Amino acid sequence: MYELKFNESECLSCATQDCLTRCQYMDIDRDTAKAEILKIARGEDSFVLHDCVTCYACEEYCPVNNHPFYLIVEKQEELDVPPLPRPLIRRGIQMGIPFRGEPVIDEINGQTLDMGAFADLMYLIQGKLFEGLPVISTDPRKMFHYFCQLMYLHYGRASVIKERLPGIIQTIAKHNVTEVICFHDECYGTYTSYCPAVGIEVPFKSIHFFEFLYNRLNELKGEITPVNLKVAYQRPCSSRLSSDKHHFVRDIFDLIGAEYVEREYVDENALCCGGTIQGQRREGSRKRTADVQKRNIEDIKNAGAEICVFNCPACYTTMGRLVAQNGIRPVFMSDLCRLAIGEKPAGWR
Amino acid sequence: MSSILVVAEHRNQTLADVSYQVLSKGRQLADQAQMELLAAVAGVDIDAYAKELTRWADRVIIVNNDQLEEPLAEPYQKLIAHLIREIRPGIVLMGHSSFAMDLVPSLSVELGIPLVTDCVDIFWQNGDILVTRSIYNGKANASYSFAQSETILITGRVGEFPVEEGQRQGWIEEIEFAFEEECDYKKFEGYLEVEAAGVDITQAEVLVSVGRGIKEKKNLEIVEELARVLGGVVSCSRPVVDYGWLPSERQVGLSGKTVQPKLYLGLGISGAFQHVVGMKGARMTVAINKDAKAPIFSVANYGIVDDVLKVVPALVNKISELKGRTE
Amino acid sequence: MDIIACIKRVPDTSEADVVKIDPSQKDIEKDRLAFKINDWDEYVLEAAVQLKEKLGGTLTAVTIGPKEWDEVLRRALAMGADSAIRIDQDVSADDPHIVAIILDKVIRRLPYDLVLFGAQSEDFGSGHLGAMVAEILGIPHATLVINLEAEEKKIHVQRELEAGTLQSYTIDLPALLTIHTGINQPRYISMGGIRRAMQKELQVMSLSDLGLSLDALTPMVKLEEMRLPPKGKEAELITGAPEETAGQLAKILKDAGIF
Amino acid sequence: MDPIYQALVDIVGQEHVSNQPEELFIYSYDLGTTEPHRPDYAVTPRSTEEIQEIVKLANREKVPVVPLGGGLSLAGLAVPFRGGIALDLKRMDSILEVNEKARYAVVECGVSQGQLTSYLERNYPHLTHSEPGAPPTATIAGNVAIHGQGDLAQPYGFNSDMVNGLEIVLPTGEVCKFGSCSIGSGWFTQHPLPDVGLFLGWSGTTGIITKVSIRLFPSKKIRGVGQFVVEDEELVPEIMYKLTHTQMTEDIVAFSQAVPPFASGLQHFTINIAADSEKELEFKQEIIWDDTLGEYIRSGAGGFLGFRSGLQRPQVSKTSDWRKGGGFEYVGSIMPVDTYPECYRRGREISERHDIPYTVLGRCVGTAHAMMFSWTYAFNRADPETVRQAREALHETDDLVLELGGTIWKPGLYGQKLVMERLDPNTLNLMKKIKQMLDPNGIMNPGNWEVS
Amino acid sequence: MTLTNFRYGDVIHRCFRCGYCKFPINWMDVNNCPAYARFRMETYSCGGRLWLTRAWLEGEIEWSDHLADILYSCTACKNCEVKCPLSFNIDILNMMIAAKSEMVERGEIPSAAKEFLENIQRQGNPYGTSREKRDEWMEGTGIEAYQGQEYLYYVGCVGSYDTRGQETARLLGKVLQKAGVSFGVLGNDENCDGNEVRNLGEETLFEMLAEDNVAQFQGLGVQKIVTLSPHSYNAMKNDYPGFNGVFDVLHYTQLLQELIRNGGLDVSGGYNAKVTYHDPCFLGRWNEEYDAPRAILRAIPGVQFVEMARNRNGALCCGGGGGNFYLDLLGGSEDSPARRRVREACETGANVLAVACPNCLTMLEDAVKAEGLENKLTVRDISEIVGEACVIK
Repeated sequence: MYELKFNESECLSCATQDCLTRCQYMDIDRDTAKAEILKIARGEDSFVLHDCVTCYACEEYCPVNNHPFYLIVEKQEELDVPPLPRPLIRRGIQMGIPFRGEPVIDEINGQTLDMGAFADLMYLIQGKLFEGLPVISTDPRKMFHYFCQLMYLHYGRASVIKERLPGIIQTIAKHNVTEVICFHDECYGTYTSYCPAVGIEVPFKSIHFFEFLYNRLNELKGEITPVNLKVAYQRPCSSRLSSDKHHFVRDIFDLIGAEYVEREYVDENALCCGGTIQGQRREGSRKRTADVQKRNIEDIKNAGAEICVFNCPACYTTMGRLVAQNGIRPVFMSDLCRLAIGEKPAGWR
Repeated sequence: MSSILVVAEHRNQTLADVSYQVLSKGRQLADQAQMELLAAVAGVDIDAYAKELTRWADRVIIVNNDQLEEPLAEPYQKLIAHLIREIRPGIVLMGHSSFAMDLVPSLSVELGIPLVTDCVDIFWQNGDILVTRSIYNGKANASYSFAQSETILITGRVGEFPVEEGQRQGWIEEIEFAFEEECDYKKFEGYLEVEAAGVDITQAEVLVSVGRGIKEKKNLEIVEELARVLGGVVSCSRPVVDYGWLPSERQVGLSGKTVQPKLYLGLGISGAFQHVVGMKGARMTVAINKDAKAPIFSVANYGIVDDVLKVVPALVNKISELKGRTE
Repeated sequence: MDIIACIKRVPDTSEADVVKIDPSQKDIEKDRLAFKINDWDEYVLEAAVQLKEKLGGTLTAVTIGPKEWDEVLRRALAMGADSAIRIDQDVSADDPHIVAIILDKVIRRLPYDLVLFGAQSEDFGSGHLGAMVAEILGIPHATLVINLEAEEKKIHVQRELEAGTLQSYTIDLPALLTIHTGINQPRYISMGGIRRAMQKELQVMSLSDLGLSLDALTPMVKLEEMRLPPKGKEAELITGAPEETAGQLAKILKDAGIF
Repeated sequence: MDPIYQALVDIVGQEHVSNQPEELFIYSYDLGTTEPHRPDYAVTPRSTEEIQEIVKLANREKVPVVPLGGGLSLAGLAVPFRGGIALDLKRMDSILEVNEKARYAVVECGVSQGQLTSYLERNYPHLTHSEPGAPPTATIAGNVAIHGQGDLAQPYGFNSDMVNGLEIVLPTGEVCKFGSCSIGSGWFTQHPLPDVGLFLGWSGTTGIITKVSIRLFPSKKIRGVGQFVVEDEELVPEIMYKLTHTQMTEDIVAFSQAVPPFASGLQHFTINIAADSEKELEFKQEIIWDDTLGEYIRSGAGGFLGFRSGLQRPQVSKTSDWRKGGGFEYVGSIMPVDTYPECYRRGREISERHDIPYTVLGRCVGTAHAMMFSWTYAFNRADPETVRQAREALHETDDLVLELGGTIWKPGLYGQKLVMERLDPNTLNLMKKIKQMLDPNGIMNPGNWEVS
Repeated sequence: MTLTNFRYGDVIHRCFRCGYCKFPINWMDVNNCPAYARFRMETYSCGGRLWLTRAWLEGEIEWSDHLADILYSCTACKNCEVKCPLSFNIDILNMMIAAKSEMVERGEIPSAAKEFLENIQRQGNPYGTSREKRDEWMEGTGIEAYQGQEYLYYVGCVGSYDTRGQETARLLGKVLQKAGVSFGVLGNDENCDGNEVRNLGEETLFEMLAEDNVAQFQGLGVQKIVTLSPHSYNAMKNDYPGFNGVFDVLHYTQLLQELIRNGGLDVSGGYNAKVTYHDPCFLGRWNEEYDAPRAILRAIPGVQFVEMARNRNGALCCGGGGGNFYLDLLGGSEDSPARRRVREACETGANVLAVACPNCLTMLEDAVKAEGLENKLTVRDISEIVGEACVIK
């Protein structure tokens, strides 16, 4: 089966132990960090396995790309340290089972946009940016056939991902696609980070949604009117798996005349929207979530943002209303881009 | 031309009105051209008819034969063909009745003589007889002349020719006529009179009469309501019966009833002559129709050019108001 | 039962003000009028199709007219006619005698038990073509038929007389009937049906195909002149919005002692 | 002309009677598996007086009368088994009175649950009533006639326990009132007059309810749903017990179902909580999730799925589309709460045996005094085999209810038979006498509760 | 017929008849299906019609005049589609239309529907009035024939022929003139848009109309269309692209809203009235344009705007859709949807009921008279209100 490519010696020789020392949810010094990560690597129990909020950040922090987070997940499963109550794990795993028949496979023969498990957000895919672009997974009833499964990293169930993901990849490949623009960071992370890390082959090239948007905006440059808005970006956990594409956020902002406001929880220092923490449903999760969200909101407010842009639907769901209640307009990145080319954003609230 | 022959039609012990009408016209044409006017009547016990006819005709030909008692096309075709051959009249004139419609076309073919039916006018012009027909459902008139022919056949429209009192005292001539064989391929089975169940529209003082302008059976409701406030009865034109919206006993017109109410309120009725024939006797006629050029407006005393479905509800309200005030 | 239905095409003159007399005074101005199947002929086709549905056999629709008249034949085909024949000749204003002679020639070439005509046409309305054809064919006829029941060898019909009286006959086949409105409820002919009927064959014949020539057909009556009817008296018109006209009328009726 | 039809026209007017095949077809069907039976007439009356006339006519002509409200019983209770008059009461749709201070509403029999909900939301936002899980088109009168329960069953019991008074047209045509309204007082209580509870639970066989006074309850500003999940069905009774002990919930429902897959094999609780302020809500949440259910969360046996403000009524009709078949029917029962695990397991077996995705649900009635437990079987209307399977499963489930010591709620004909077989002979005899006395001609919804 | 001919044979049995299709904006009553509101028999509800259609297809019941009336009493108002919680809801109206198509193909449709369709076949309008009279509405307006102006102003049948419709057609023309909009009309060459034809199940006739209209528009170089009627708007916006007719289609309220917003139309003349607004189905539920008409009304000084209890996607249809402004299968009762609607409008205390559709205008105006509410409520098309506000006589 698929094995995680993890190199213990890289950790042994690591000077920073950024993976754990930079963790925003656990306070760990360098020595403890080294000891714990090695314990984990060797299959021993560690408080890290219990306390991890599964925010993916350590994947980005690791200076040598040694997949500390994937490792944590593997070990949580091996040592039976469930990151959330068992019934919820079971429920979550069952959630991804497609049950409404097979999807319709149209031959694409080229580039496509993959909505993944967010077919019900098709309304965001409108206007000039997406003209002529074929889309797969447009039927919410069939969307779990395109569900990248990476969510189970939050559930301590790498085995489920490894079991199901090849089938999902096959379904996408059946469309005869060469390039897949991933609507969600998580799908992009799946195909460009997780799959190589565990040795799953991906027969198509994945393109990050922001990269796509950036390129399209460049093509439509003549139609851009600067939006002149102060915008905060709420970075999602899955973006940690594609940190090399994160620069497109600033690039897009520059292109459309949005001001990328300076906030504390920005870029590598981003703070979870609270969804993942809340999702753990452990004792205290409710209060912890409230705390994280409050910090995020205060931060956005302090930065003077008029708009808070999201790319992850989960973040949008968790924080959107809260943001709006604080007088800041929540909006999806694609909608912000549409605004710049004079279109009416579909999700304006 | 020698003579004009009018063939009279009777049923149920009555000479048809239209026979009197064409007889009057025949008299006038004969007088104008100084021709003899002949009338023919056949059947059993027809002496009274014959006597009646002598007031117009110079000569009345009677044929006593029980096969001619009912106005049936086949025996009459034989009789009239015989009479034409014998008498050689210049014009044969009949009322444009259902009976004639079944009869004259065959007769004209059998004898090879010209025929114009349903004429609204018959007149002399430079010694020739000309006729006028109403075409395109009354929206135009056309006049016709005839090719040279010893006899021509004309039927005259019901109600078009006023009956003028006959002043003559013609004489009666009985002709023997026998059928060589019976007609076995077309058997007359009797009459079916439409039952007068429930409502007798001929007795009503106020008739609210509807035509296809009410569009839909359901709209009869509001019309019934109008009839109710007016203390009247709902009648209709032919299409309404054809659509099955009202039973045929409610139909006014040629193939329905002839009525003479105090008020005749025509709703969405265009006023084709077949209808007008049945209601001309109304003392007051009001028409409501969307089509300003509808012929009904030339029969009516008052007219409103509008959609009946808009006017009628308002009319119900106004009448109820006025009634309320008096009561 | 083999049926022949003779039908025609007429201008829609249901609105009085669309009728204008052509400068020749021999015709009305037709170029901007809409055309349709003769009202009575719709009932003819419905009656024919119902008989065919019930008794089997063939239904042939026949018309005499120029190319545009195919339209009514397409309707007939859409409704269920098996074949359609058009005699390519404009006879619409001619003496019905001539038309009868032509139709006789067509009908004689076809198998038939029953020939159906409309009781009259909306344009000239002389109402005698059918019975003339019957006489030439030498078969019995009944005009103004309002009820019809067919058996193998004979039909029972009721003719409409005046004042709501019906006259019943039993007639041996072959026979010819002219059909009156109200005998049935003609079905709607869908555009899809008409489009599909475009596939069916439509036979076009000339007078010479029938062994006839127009010169040999001498009319016995001649159209002299067409005019608009003289203006009769006109009703006193009440004008205004419905509530106003209704109010005025109510008052008139009240003053007249109607209520 | 049919004289009965004519007489009905005279009573309610032409437009509100039909003897056309189209109406008779529609009114012959229940939405569940019950075989259709055609009525002879469909009638939609507008007043108590019209209903009286119809019932009197029916007695004269010995024609059955089958009243229906929403027609959503799913147990065939409004199928005209013996033909007759299908009496659709939905035109009787006036809300006659809301007494704010005494917290009750008087409604005509055609008023739907949704209509009252919506009316209260707009006019009395601090009052609510106990809404059943049926589509909101279900009527209030129909629901009390079958002893329904709603989303306030946990604190306040059956909806039929909330009845303050009734107006009934008896099978012989007289109008009777019950409760304080019968002595000319307001409609505020059904007690303490001599008990004549002859109409609730009789499924329209003893008379036609024309008016109902139903209790209303406080509607707090925030009403929301929390979800809790356990894997082990054995935990359900004790969780219900503990939750009811808090006296802080409005509705407690436990369910498990095969579709969608995430719910399969798990026991989900939906727990309704209401509060007038964030403070109250937080307090209740702490008591419920942290103090009461905390032990399950700590042990990993249970998980809290979150709390969402706003009550969304479950759209049960979606159940009908599980097999893309437009149909489902369920057996409802009133059971002791501790039978939940057995109900779940046995129900699942029955479903699986009949190749139907299982769906079971237990709603707490009172402070865990009982639960309404239901087993739902979806079928495909276009596939007779699945209808047959569902019908068999339903019958087996009726048997199961009695085997497990429960009672069948609003039983269909099969269930009624089972219940009557087990009924105390003296009770059955009394029912016979009552039915005979009230409905001497046997015209009221015949086929149902046929005790004689 | 069997299920095999029917395109929705695998869907139609899926209706459970739960009744959500009858709801308005909330659950306040079950009368938002216009046909059900009118007759209150289950047969007339959306679910009833679906079950009956299925029974008919399966041979359980026979075709009858009554069945045809029941199906044709559907006004295609789309309330059911919007309210049905089940996933096949997108097919509900298609199923109804397909059932009507079956009736059309068999020729068995209500007589008024037959007349309606034959009139369109013959004269290009449902009234059967001559094509030659289609331009009578514009007499003396100085409106030009279309010859490459920016907009084609498509008037539609009701605007061209109905007396009341003609008034609004003229006024809208004048408003557009006043705003300096470059536009032209087709006059006698305009043909029926076909929207109702499609809803009556006469698919081929609709196709022919659409093809002809698209060809005509393209031949004239039309790019932008503004319509008087939401029915035309719907057909041209949503259906014509299927016939290669992609135009920039606006309902006139959308154009007027834009003109008012950018200052192109001065409405400072104002309109002093308490106004409520009735959403036409083909603008509202069919095309989700709820805001433009409201924005116009709110922009006019003096307008005091109030909402009816049912509004936006919960609005009650006037009963005129699906050809019923002509077929009138829902008329004749105080339960007729139009009469219910004007009573509801009256309850808001408004003295003007604004509409944005000539069909609604005639339906509701007649209902005001039938209800005897003339002294309390006036029905005005938004074009007329705007006309007054920009001081056009």
